[in-house]
Amino acid sequence: MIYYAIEVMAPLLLAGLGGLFAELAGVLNIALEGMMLAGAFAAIVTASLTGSILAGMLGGLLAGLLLAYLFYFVGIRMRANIFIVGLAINLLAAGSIPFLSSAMYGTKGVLRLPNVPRMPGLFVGMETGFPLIDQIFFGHSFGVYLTVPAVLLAGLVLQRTPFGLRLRSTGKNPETLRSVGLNPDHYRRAALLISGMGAGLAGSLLALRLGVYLPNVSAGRGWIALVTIYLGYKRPVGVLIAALCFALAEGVSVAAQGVLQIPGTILLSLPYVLTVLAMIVYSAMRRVGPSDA
Amino acid sequence: MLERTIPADEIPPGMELRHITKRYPENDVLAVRDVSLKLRSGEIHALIGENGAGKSTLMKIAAGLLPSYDGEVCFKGAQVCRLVQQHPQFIPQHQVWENLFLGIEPRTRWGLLDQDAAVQSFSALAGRYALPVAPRMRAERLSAAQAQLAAILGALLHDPDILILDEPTAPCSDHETALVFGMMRSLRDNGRAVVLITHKLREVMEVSDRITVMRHGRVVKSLLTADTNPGELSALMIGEDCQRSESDRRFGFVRREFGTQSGSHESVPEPVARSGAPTPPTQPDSPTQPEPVFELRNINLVRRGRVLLERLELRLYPGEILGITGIRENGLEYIEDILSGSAEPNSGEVLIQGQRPSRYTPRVFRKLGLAYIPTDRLIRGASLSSSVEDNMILLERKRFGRAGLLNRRASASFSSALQQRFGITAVLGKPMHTLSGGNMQKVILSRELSQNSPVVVFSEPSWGLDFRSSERVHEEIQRLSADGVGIVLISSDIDEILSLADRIMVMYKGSFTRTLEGNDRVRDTIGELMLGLEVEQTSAAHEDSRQSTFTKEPRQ
Amino acid sequence: MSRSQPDSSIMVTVAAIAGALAVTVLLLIAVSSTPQAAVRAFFIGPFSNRFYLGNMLNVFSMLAITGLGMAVAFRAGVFNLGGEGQVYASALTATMTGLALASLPAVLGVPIALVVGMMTGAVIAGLSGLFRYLWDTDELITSFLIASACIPIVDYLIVGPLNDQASNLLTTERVPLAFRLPRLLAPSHLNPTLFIALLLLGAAYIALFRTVRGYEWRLSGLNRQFARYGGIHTGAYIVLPMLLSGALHGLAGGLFVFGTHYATLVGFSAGLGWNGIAVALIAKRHPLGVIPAAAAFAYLESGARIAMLHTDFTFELGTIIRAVIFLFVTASVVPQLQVGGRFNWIAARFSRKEQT
Amino acid sequence: AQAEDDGLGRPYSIAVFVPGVVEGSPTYEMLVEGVRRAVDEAESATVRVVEGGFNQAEWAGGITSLAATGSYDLIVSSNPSLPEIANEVSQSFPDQRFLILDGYWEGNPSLRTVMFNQREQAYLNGYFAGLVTTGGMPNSNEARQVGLLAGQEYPMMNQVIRPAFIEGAQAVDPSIELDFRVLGNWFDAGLAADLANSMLDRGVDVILSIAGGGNQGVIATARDRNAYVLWFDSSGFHHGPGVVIGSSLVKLDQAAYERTLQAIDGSLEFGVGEVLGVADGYVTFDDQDPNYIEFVPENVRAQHAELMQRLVDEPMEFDIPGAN
Ligand SMILES: Nc1ncnc2c1ncn2[C@@H]1O[C@H](COP(=O)(O)OP(=O)(O)OP(=O)(O)O)[C@@H](O)[C@H]1O
Ligand SMILES: Nc1ncnc2c1ncn2[C@@H]1O[C@H](COP(=O)(O)OP(=O)(O)OP(=O)(O)O)[C@@H](O)[C@H]1O
Ligand SMILES: [Mg+2]
Ligand SMILES: [Mg+2]
Repeated sequence: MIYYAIEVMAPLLLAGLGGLFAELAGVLNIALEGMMLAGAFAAIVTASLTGSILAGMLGGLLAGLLLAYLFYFVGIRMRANIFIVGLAINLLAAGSIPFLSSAMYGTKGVLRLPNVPRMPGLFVGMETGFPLIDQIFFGHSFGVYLTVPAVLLAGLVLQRTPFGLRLRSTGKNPETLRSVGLNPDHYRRAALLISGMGAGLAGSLLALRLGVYLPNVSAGRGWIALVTIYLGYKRPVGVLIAALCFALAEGVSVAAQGVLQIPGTILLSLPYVLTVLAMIVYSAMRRVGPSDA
Repeated sequence: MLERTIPADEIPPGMELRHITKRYPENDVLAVRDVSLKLRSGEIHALIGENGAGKSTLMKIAAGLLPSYDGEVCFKGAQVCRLVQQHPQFIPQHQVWENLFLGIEPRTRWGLLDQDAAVQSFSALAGRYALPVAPRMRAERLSAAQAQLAAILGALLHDPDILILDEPTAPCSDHETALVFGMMRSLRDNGRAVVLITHKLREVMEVSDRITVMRHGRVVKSLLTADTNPGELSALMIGEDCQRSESDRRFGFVRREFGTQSGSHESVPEPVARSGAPTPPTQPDSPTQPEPVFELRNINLVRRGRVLLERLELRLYPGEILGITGIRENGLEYIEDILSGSAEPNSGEVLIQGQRPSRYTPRVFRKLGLAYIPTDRLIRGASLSSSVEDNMILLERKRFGRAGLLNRRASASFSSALQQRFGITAVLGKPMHTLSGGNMQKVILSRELSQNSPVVVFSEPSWGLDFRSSERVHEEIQRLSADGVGIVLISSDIDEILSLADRIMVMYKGSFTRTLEGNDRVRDTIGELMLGLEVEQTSAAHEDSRQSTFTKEPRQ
Repeated sequence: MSRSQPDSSIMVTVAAIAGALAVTVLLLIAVSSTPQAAVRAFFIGPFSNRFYLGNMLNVFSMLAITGLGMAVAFRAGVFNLGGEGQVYASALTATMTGLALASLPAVLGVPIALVVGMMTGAVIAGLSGLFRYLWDTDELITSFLIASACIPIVDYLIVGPLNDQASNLLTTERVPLAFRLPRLLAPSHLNPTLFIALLLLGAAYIALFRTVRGYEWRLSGLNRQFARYGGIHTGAYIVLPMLLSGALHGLAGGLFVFGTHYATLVGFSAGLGWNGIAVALIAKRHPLGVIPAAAAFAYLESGARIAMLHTDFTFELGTIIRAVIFLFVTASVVPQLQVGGRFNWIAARFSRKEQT
Repeated sequence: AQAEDDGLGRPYSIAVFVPGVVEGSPTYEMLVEGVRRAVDEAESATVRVVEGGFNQAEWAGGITSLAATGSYDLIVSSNPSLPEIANEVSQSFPDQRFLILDGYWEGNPSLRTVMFNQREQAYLNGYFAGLVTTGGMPNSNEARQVGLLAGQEYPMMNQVIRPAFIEGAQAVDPSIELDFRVLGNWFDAGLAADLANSMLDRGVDVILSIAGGGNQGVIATARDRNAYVLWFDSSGFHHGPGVVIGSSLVKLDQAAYERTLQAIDGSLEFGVGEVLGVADGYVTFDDQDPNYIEFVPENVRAQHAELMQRLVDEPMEFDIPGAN
């Protein structure tokens, strides 16, 4: 179960980390879902055209980037309401992918393309003798191993670079940036583009793992990624933990379907319930914690 | 025509403003009207004028912070112009250096943030100008005065040729004011141009070389400080059309202010206009006295392991003005929170008119009869995006309810009455953020004073007010006290405290050091108490133990 | 703030809508093989007969109620992201109450069932408000999560224990005939919900802008610290708006059952919650602004639906057109002046929370 | 077909109402294909395909709109729930004729239904799964576990498919157990993959996947872990050669074609519902596909062919859920 949880976690984490940048820059990116979907579609198409997994991931990333730029242009440059722009981008992805798919391949349904390579696993078959460690570290699909550097990189960029400082300042108070002659919109744009790349990449992992694109393959994971940002208290490591928690919660509900006599449909709400509980416990602990007596 | 009044001297101009006109389209206010002004290097230039005269607007234009205006801004020799805004705003969760180095971050070889370099160069600068600010402190923990100093240092980091300070000393005690002045002089002596906006004529006379007076968006006159006097200045600010009698009284006030500055050790005369006021209780504890309207008993406040307030005792009687002063970071803002019900003490109790509040919220305190003018105007004191009227009726909202419905006609006439009474320049239907700093404060005052509460807590009531307004506030305070209202006046302005308060309590490191009454109320004594000098003499042993709990500034 | 909106923003919105419609027409022409028919069906279809007109008005009434449900929460500075689940769950409880009270006269049974629906929505949303009040958990996220947790449970109940065995639809049993609200433009779905919605909008406008409580409500949303300073019970204005928002969504769910479908079908309320958010934001969180916003929305939905039935207009095309209109509708070249800069409202909400 | 008026009266006009989206749904593709073929062959007929979307609450409105136009001689659709909707709409529009496949209704003179014996269909799959899990395939394991993944729970699933599937498996070996899981929707292939993983962990080696797009997740997992997948309703071998090893078929296209043609020439009887099964040749198992022949051992294929013959001789009773 740990093994699958880590596989499930990877896309959530990448999308969540990207979303974290947007969030810290003060832009609530609810379009993660649509960007993931676009990433998934583009990944399959490019992987099929090139026969390369890496190219597929790049394609997914670019698709996310494209939508993110649209988000920036309308939401930031044209000052539209970012929530509505987010909804619009989700709709745009949901509407235009079948449209393109139908035009390009004659189907709006499952898109099984020739030449899509299988996602390679790394460290397959390695063993330490401790099953837990093996499950965590070995044999995962290639994309999973991107997540650790991604967390470190996100932490480094956000906390230790001038860019990160400016980006965080943008989210807290854009006026301060303006008053020192910087344009907050640049940082919002950068943050959005990063979130687009994260979500696009996450989408590509989802699709390449399956080797096909199918409608709605993101299935709400963009929203969950958004939740991990808050649950992770807007820190990269926090997002990692939150994504893992959610993946484990999903793992529990999946496993429970086979064991418990509770109807499967009901168990589908388990991950959400567990996440709410985690949020409450966390906030309540912060409340009584060292802050105030 | 104004230019001719300025002697054609040898000082090279740093910057010249030519025929500047600014209209705010939002409320259609012509804030600056055809103003021309030279800011010379090696000179401290004071810009004065009543609230809403257009000082801040003009200087924002000079610093390039307002995009649209008519006229020309020419740099002559100078390159960098920095403005320290009237209400400096920081990102509260970020550290001081992170706020100030934004945009000019030092980098390591790898392009990463060089925190150590930033902290070092900040500390060096702070040392050079003797402005004590800890670079790694989180900005939310800065007191208003510290924030002001930090903002000034932030401007200095850019090594400006022209430094504009918009009411920098408003939140500062004498001590901090002296530090700021020292910094300004040292800049001037290095050939920089410094502009000081202030309402305190004493400061103008003390530090400036040249003075420009603004009124209704126009420059009334520019003159050399040496050639003028406070009387002339205030006449210029108010305008010739002003009635003689009124300006007479004002001169009296101003002169007294100056008296205190030079006349060091003498005790201050009884405040003016106390006719009809009950004599303040000389022996508060004697059984013949009335019950206190407000009482603190052994209040302790601890947050995040830091002792902020310790063993506070306070008794306020009807008709009394109780002054609380100190350097702000020695606990003035925390006592404000305790007095207003904004923070719950860890131990001890508050009694309002003899009643214990059920909860420590402003709501309960107000129900028990408290009115409160906060230091923080922009967030706590005002809803900037609401209309001025909505800001005014906050406390009286129930009065305008009829069967739950809000009677807009009544509330409008109520607000325009307040506007008249307090001389507020504002359009009632427009958002609060269109007001000048002083007018915002007047709105807050008018709201609280319309309440007829038995207890009023004023915190820094005259910050940012021109002296006509601040005198009106002072009159208001005295009138209230004459009506038997108990007043707590928290102020870091010693002159204000001295001229108004019957008793003065001085805070130092979270405790009241001494209560000064009658003839004890001497400027220098207060100054020493604020700095903790007398405390350390009188109760050195006690102080030791306290210092151990009152940790300095934890890093981070 | 209580005054009417500035005219310029209305002009900008009108221009944006015109732009969006132009793009829509271009899309239709480019994609359809019978562009004329598609454009006609899309734009004129909703008014072409009483069936379509009635259905459009019915969609309007539902969106108006959920949009209002969002607007009242936004006005108090709280965010309810769980409308979708709240509508769905309350529809189910209202249906079940209706079925259980079948023996009662309709004048009693229907209101009771609606109240049960409202209470269901209020509890689901109110929990998020309560959590924020007690532990400062972000209600935006918890409301989304709680509602998401409700959806599978309701799905299960409809398919499982509460399923109508006599039907092959995934549905509960239908409420008794007497309980069904009368149809106004039969055979369309239009029913008295329309009047209820309009009444609610008017009432909400008065409550928000003409009453003391409304003043407190709005002030808590604009500047919570200021409101608290002024003696307003700001904690109450976190929980109450969530409760009211949930109750309105619950009412929408109940009315959707008693007025439109007479039963709860799996997934039948899909979109009411999300579209409610969009309606509220396009309406600039103003109860009266909800009327044009919901109307525009209902019009587009109906147009797309009709074009789909009568031409080669596809489902995705409808989605794309909706997206395009969203992209246009709140965009403006004129920067909106707001407190602390020109950033838009959602961001302002978040940064405001940071500061406290 | 000639669409224009040729003097013999206006052409016979048909609307196909698809409760969902055509592309990507094999069943609806078959429906449309069958009707189109009939229209093409007829002297004078036209057809319009209308997609009703996935929200079943909106289907009634869609059908009503079509009926309200009065311009269609016949509305064709396919879904177990559509007969009751058609029945209701025909109260308002009694002249409107309906042909509903994959649904059952008797007694409405405007309504003709064609139902397929899904019990037999699920039984075919179950029996094949039983053969697989008891060692019929190279990757079969010891455990006697078969899996069924459903997109959602619905009456036909709970009352017919699920029981018949396990019934079929237990006909091979009574000790076989069923691991039944629900995806909750018809698209979340990621979750489907995890559910399949979890099933395989519990010893399942063959899964009947009836989960729409979710099937792809099951295939991905089965491929990674050398397990087997069964397909329902259409031939699914091409989705995963060697992984998908069995497909039960419903010849919906055939039925649609034949009944539509009858409707056009006026010979279709309305007011009745028919049930077509293995014996009629409309429910079958795809034993012609090269993948089937390549990957499934001869003896398994033979055993399953026997079962088919048994069902032809002895059709199974079929209690249609929700039948009026
Ligand atoms: N952002 C703004 N939008 C609209 N009007 C403004 C704005 N800022 C200032 N004003 C108006 O311009 C006029 C001049 O304001 P300004 O802030 O320059 O005055 P000031 O001289 O600095 O006053 P104070 O001493 O009170 O700070 C005032 O009438 C004020 O209401
Ligand atoms: N400090 C408090 N903590 C919890 N609940 C409170 C508090 N104060 C008041 N309430 C409750 O809030 C509700 C409204 O309070 P109340 O009627 O006293 O307010 P009001 O002064 O009439 O109006 P407003 O609430 O607008 O100030 C009451 O039910 C009261 O019990
Ligand atoms: Mg000013
Ligand atoms: Mg087996």
